[in-house]
Amino acid sequence: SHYSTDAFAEPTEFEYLRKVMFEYMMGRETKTMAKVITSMLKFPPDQTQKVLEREDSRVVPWLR
Amino acid sequence: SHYSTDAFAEPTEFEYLRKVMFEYMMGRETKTMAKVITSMLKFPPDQTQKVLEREDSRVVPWLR
Amino acid sequence: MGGFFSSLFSGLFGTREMRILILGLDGAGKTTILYRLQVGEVVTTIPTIGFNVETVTYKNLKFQVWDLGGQTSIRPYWRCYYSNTDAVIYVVDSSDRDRMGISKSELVAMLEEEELKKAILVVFANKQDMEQAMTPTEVANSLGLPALKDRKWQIFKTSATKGTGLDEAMEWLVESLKSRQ
Amino acid sequence: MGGFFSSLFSGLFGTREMRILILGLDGAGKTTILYRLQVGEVVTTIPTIGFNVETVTYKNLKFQVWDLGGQTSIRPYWRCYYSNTDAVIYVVDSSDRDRMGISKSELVAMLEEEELKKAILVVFANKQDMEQAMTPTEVANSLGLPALKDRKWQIFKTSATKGTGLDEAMEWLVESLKSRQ
Ligand SMILES: Nc1nc2c(ncn2[C@@H]2O[C@H](COP(=O)(O)OP(=O)(O)OP(=O)(O)O)[C@@H](O)[C@H]2O)c(=O)[nH]1
Ligand SMILES: Nc1nc2c(ncn2[C@@H]2O[C@H](COP(=O)(O)OP(=O)(O)OP(=O)(O)O)[C@@H](O)[C@H]2O)c(=O)[nH]1
Ligand SMILES: [Mg+2]
Ligand SMILES: [Mg+2]
Repeated sequence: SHYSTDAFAEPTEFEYLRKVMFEYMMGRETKTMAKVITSMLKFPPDQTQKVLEREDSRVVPWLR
Repeated sequence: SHYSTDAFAEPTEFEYLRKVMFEYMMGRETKTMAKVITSMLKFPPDQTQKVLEREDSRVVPWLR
Repeated sequence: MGGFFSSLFSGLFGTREMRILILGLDGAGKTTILYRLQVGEVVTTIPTIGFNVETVTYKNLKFQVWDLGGQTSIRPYWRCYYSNTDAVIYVVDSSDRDRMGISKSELVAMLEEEELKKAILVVFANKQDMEQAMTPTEVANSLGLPALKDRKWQIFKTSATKGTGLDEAMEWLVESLKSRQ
Repeated sequence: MGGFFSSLFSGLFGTREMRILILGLDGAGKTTILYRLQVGEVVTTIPTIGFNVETVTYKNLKFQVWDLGGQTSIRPYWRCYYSNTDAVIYVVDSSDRDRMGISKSELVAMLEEEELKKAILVVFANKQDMEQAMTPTEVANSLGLPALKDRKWQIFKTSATKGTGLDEAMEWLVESLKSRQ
């Protein structure tokens, strides 16, 4: 998990992340929001993949 | 949504957020993770409340 | 997704909601345009740190329209929204001659993305009400539009605040989307 | 949650999994302790930026044990994990005299939290194998433990790397948790 540790250069990015995060947590457009979040937080590729795969199967788990 | 715009002082916080975010997105211990996320990103109180209420009712929506 | 089954699906159950992105540099007028299209009024805007997304109905077609913030530091995240996009409305402040080059680079980078390969491009040469505004032809040339290959595009002169030009542009967009299906 | 119904529930269906937090300054030995308890071995650690959570079984009781990173900038988020916590293992590097005051302030702040009101406190005066280590009594006094009110607590001398003292401490914790139920 020691991938990149660059923090945000700008407060705009911080506010943007908060906005996107809120939408994600409220369950809105989660796939798109997940892309932004994993990109902003610089998730390593394997984690990004896991998260996006999970988004794709979002409807399924509740049927299991 | 113009609440606080302080970015992170330290790369440690950035990495910490990434870790917590990943767990949240993978659906693990989401209530606790939600508390950390709303706290780190300095969500305004009303948004924090909405998010945590949604966590409490996480099981319910799928039954509706 | 998409393809035969989704065409069949929309044929049987009504029209699929189209996905449109409004992109362009900060201050170009994107948010003003979104709400002009949705509620027909000029709203007071603040810089968009995040996005606005609204359902816009035009000529019986439903669009999900995304207006993304255009500030430098958040432009890199536009690409996260490209998937399944039917059209891009690219907004240019025609009076902002200094940044026409930056606007061009962002447009070029965007059009190179695989996910937008089939997206229709409508450029709004906005703020035509301003004295120092460049003409649509000048804007088109500055952005390198005439050189575009394999892209359905058109440019329109608009003033989001005066409300001029938007109807023509949307008319063209709707027809293009229909004929593409 | 908790209260009558959960007691009934655990009475009928086996024991509820207890929630334990391991807290303390960075480098105190929290992660080393967690894996000592779980797998009985000394693992190589790196500073925890985030947390580790493991299920530890001890004397037929199941614990969900959370080991939270202790670095200054992430300590403020400990409180997000307090809800429903049955016990806190507070780990102190007994050889780190310079930071005993900081360790005390963090402990005091933690114990003031409403959500931890009923949590049992076990202090591990860790790194007892080191020459300059303070005695458990010295550590207890530095942390102000004798002055604690309305708190079930105990201190143990431990060495996570040598594996000494952990059994006694866990023994006490298990008995305290049982008698509290
Ligand atoms: N004169 C003139 N001003 C306009 C026009 N369209 C928008 N504006 C003004 O330009 C300013 C910026 O408009 P916005 O719609 O907020 O710009 P934006 O593209 O959404 O900017 P970001 O959210 O920062 O990306 C506002 O003051 C608008 O009123 C126009 O056609 N003519
Ligand atoms: N000599 C000695 N070293 C110990 C003892 N316990 C842990 N250590 C060492 O102390 C260092 C830090 O241990 P960790 O378990 O990573 O510390 P931590 O409390 O998890 O630190 P953070 O994750 O940063 O909060 C490691 O090198 C451990 O091997 C002990 O009892 N004696
Ligand atoms: Mg805007
Ligand atoms: Mg650790």
